[in-house]
Amino acid sequence: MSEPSPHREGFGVKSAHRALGLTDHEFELICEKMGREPNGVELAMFSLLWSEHCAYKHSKKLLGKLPTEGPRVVMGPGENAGAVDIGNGYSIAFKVESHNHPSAVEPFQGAATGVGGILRDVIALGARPIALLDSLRFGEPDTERTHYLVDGVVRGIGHYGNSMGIPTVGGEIYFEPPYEQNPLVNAMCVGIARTDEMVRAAAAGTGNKVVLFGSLTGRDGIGGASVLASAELDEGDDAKRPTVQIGDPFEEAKLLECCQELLAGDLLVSLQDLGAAGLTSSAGEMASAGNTGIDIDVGLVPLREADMEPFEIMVSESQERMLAVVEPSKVDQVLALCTKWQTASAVIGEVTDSGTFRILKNGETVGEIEIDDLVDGCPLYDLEPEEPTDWTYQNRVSIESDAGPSDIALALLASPSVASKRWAFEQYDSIVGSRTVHRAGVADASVLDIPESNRAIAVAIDGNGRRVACDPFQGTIEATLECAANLAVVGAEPLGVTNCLNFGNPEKPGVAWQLGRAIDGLAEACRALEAPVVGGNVSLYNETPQGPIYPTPVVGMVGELPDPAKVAGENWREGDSIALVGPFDPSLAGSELEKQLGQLGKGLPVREITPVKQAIELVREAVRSGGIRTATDVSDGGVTTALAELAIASGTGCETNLAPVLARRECSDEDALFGEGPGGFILAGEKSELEKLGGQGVDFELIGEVTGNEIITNAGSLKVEVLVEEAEAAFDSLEDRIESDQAGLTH
Amino acid sequence: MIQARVLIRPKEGILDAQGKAVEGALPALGFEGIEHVRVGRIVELQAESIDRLEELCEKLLANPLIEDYEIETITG
Amino acid sequence: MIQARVLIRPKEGILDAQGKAVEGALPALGFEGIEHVRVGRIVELQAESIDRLEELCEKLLANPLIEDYEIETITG
Amino acid sequence: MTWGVLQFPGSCDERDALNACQIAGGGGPDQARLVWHEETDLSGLDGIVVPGGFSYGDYLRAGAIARFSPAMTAVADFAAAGGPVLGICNGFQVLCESGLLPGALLTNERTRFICRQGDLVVGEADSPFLTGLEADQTISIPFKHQSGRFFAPPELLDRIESNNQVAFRYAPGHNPNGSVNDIAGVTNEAGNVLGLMPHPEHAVEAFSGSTDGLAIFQGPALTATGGAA
Ligand SMILES: Nc1ncnc2c1ncn2[C@@H]1O[C@H](COP(=O)(O)OP(=O)(O)O)[C@@H](O)[C@H]1O
Ligand SMILES: [Mg+2]
Repeated sequence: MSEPSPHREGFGVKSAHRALGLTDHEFELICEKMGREPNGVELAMFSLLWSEHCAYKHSKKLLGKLPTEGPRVVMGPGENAGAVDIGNGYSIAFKVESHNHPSAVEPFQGAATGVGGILRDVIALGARPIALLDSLRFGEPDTERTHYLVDGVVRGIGHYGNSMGIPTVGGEIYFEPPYEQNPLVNAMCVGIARTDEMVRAAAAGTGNKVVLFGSLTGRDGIGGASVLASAELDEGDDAKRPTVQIGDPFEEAKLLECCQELLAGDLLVSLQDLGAAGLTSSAGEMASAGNTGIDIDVGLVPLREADMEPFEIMVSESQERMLAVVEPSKVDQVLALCTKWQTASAVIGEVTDSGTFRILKNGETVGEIEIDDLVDGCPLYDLEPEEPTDWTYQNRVSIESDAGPSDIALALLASPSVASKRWAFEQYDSIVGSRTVHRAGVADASVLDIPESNRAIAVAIDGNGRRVACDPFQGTIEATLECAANLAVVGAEPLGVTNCLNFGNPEKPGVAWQLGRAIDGLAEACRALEAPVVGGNVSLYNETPQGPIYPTPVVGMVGELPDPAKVAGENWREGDSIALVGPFDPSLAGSELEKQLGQLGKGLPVREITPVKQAIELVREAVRSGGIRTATDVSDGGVTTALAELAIASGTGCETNLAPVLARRECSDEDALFGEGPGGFILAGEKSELEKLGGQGVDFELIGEVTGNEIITNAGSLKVEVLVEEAEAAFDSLEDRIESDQAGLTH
Repeated sequence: MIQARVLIRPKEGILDAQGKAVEGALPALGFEGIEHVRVGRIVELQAESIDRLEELCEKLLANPLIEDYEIETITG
Repeated sequence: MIQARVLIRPKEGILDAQGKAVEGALPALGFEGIEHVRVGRIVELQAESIDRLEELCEKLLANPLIEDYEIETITG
Repeated sequence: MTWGVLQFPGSCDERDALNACQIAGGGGPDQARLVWHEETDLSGLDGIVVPGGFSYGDYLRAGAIARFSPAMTAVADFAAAGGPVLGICNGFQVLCESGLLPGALLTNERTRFICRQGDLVVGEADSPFLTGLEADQTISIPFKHQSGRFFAPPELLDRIESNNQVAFRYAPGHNPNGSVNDIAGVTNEAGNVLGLMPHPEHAVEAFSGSTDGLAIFQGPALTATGGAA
């Protein structure tokens, strides 16, 4: 090639690599691999693909510990999304991804484009998205900043999913101080595809054409996601702002239908979405996966702004774009379908056998990089973990230490993380697509009808960062078990797991320790549940000068169930018996109540996985048998909160006594009422049906019955006694606190 | 070429939900003494001639049942 | 009282999805020769003083990251 | 009865509508097909659904762009000839924008998108879509929209009311958007064109919690065979 001038694209200065986030060592390595210094285009491309976000340089070694194989796995980590077999020739594709830093800067667009991005990962497999879930974390809901973030994020998620016609069927929202400046926005997408029509992202076939289609390429997010996702946010945020990406769900709706028609017509060799690092990453990874080379001519890319530099075109993160490899004879048909769907398209390059990534501008070479150097050349780092000796997060008191049990029960129901999120979920279209059997808030897991294979799936997403902060290993096991428990109450068995690891700066020993222990916990729980991890995402550097976020592994799980008509819900009836099932051994450690008392500290009690798994299986089978009307797992706020939520859902109270728990466990009266931990289920229904669950090797106790208009729970000398109405008022109190100062203007 | 600006506002007497939402948010943000907030749309465009702008507004840019419009042009 | 009018437009270089969609639809509607369509918002209000209008725009009416705003006032 | 379900770029609920037409017709394969927005030949179709969604992204104003599509011109002719046309949500907005139905739909009073199950009371309108329902009957149908606040200026509203063009009202306490007179759906003067904001196509299968929407899709066929509820 003609040696391009290193100064031409505007980087030139020798230390530019530092501004782009590369270390001196990494820069030297690049020079060594290339045998020369990179020019501006090349440096921009390297800086993005060698960023944390694309190269996983601080997490890749650890991720290798996760179990990824199983009889139902169709696609595992390494593809745009994972996929599991659902029978009758169909697969379910799914993945969760973060958009934390973009949402901290611009919540509406950040969340919207987060949804758009995860949709494209599933679309890229050739799947049709059928559901979205979201897992959100904010600071306490008493600041203007939190109100602004919640308002924007919730509207952004709704805006994108609703406009696309993909139902948002579930999710979770926690409010904890460490997320105040650095909220978490994780979105999960679930799609369905014919297994034999799914496409991989690998480029193949020398001479095949590379087609870019979708939105025009503009200056959106230049240096955006990658830089934003790899550097701590600080006071200088404003400088990063002009690179905000804007989402256009209308464009993506057309793109989805267009991709579906292209695949149905068997017109594509491979398909890839454009996400972080834009063309550089999608074309580079396509070539890498296919062991090919690739030529891209930036002069052929349809632009929104005429005067863009080659490096800008190569790293632009304009949304709603896809890249396809197409046989030359099918190019015309592909472009015609794009025209039908009113979406821009162009042949921008070709697959080669050179093993290099060549960037041209109107035929002239402006950059040339070995694919291996770009995609796999980034050094992977070992972490230097060190367990912190103390609780490193602050914890303020929000409940009097002498509050009585009834007041505590109400305070827990009103606690932002526990309180009803209906005001948020009602902003999401949860029914479009005609598959939604159970949406968010109706059961612990959402259930979707899959008539294609004559069964249903259940999906859940979970991750209590506070408990993980107390003990990353145990806390992550619990998050995974909770997902499985949520599936069990609708009668579903896990098929596969996706996850998003949201952590602080891994170069800090304490964070490194959290990350390592959390991955160990995830691996152990998934292995025990025989639920392989088929995909995921890692989001590091979630910290601000105020410190890191709680370590927050968000676990997404997909399971299957034979008969959606036999799903247990939350509506119990007067006269039903109530049972507590499972090895639940409550403790205040890491609980919602301990947080409110300002007493959080290190450590969670160790609980074995096997008995929890047995309880999960027992509940699942009981629900499948159709005898159980009402089931929920015991989670945030303990048994009393779980009972209260059921009472609120049906408008009928209960009278219970936790004496059997006190007799069986070494816990205090307060632990029994409000303690948390894995392995507890509340079931309600006919006494004779419930009693069938006894004597099966899983702890089982009848604790009371459904009756009256009060929630009454006795535990030794303590008694909770609140009116269902009062409980409901507390439970529904969050909306007014959140929305007071928002006009909801941005569209 | 003509540079045109079309201002589209909710008709007088129709509840302007967005305007009301802005007004509702003001006190909590500490803004006093602001009232009669109305939110509308602005469409800016370049047209070869002014002839059909009125028609464009009537047909597409505004819905005369609920919106008033006003065309401002700068011939360039 | 001051009568103020705030024009809010997508920033130069930022994707204007609405403008693009409208422009794309025009030929099919029989409108030719219209280009550079940009769609924004207009907020009209009455304020006791001009002092905090700028802050109001920054905080509530516009999103300075992706939108430019322009305040026009008529003292009445 | 063979239905055509319009499909615009940005339609979302067209497959749901197709599904509802098929279930209403007893499950045969030929009872509904998608009609691409550029199609103008509606021959062979006995009824039209303009489905929900965000045609053209709802940019500018919900329904404002879609109403100019070639298919909508054909639908206007179809309606003028007395053919049954059902507009759901965005489809209702498109029918209002195109003048086939009276009134307009404004941003919800609370400005936000809202999705929830709610009750509707059947109105007095004389429409083939209401053949299987009785006036004052309450049905449970999901609502989901951001711009669903029905509005008509006073004289027009009087006319709609006195002509008995109100097909559905939100039941007391269920008005999700501030619609005038709790109006959830209206017909044209002839009654063959019906638009409503709630989504009957999402209430046709038992698992969704209500099958009350089926009657609306079955109405025209019942009317054609002279059946009544
Ligand atoms: N925490 C994780 N667990 C399992 N797989 C992961 C995890 N993080 C990333 N992966 C996998 O690594 C690959 C690259 O991820 P990512 O860069 O997010 O993909 P994309 O560029 O398609 O969005 C994907 O196949 C993803 O599933
Ligand atoms: Mg991808």
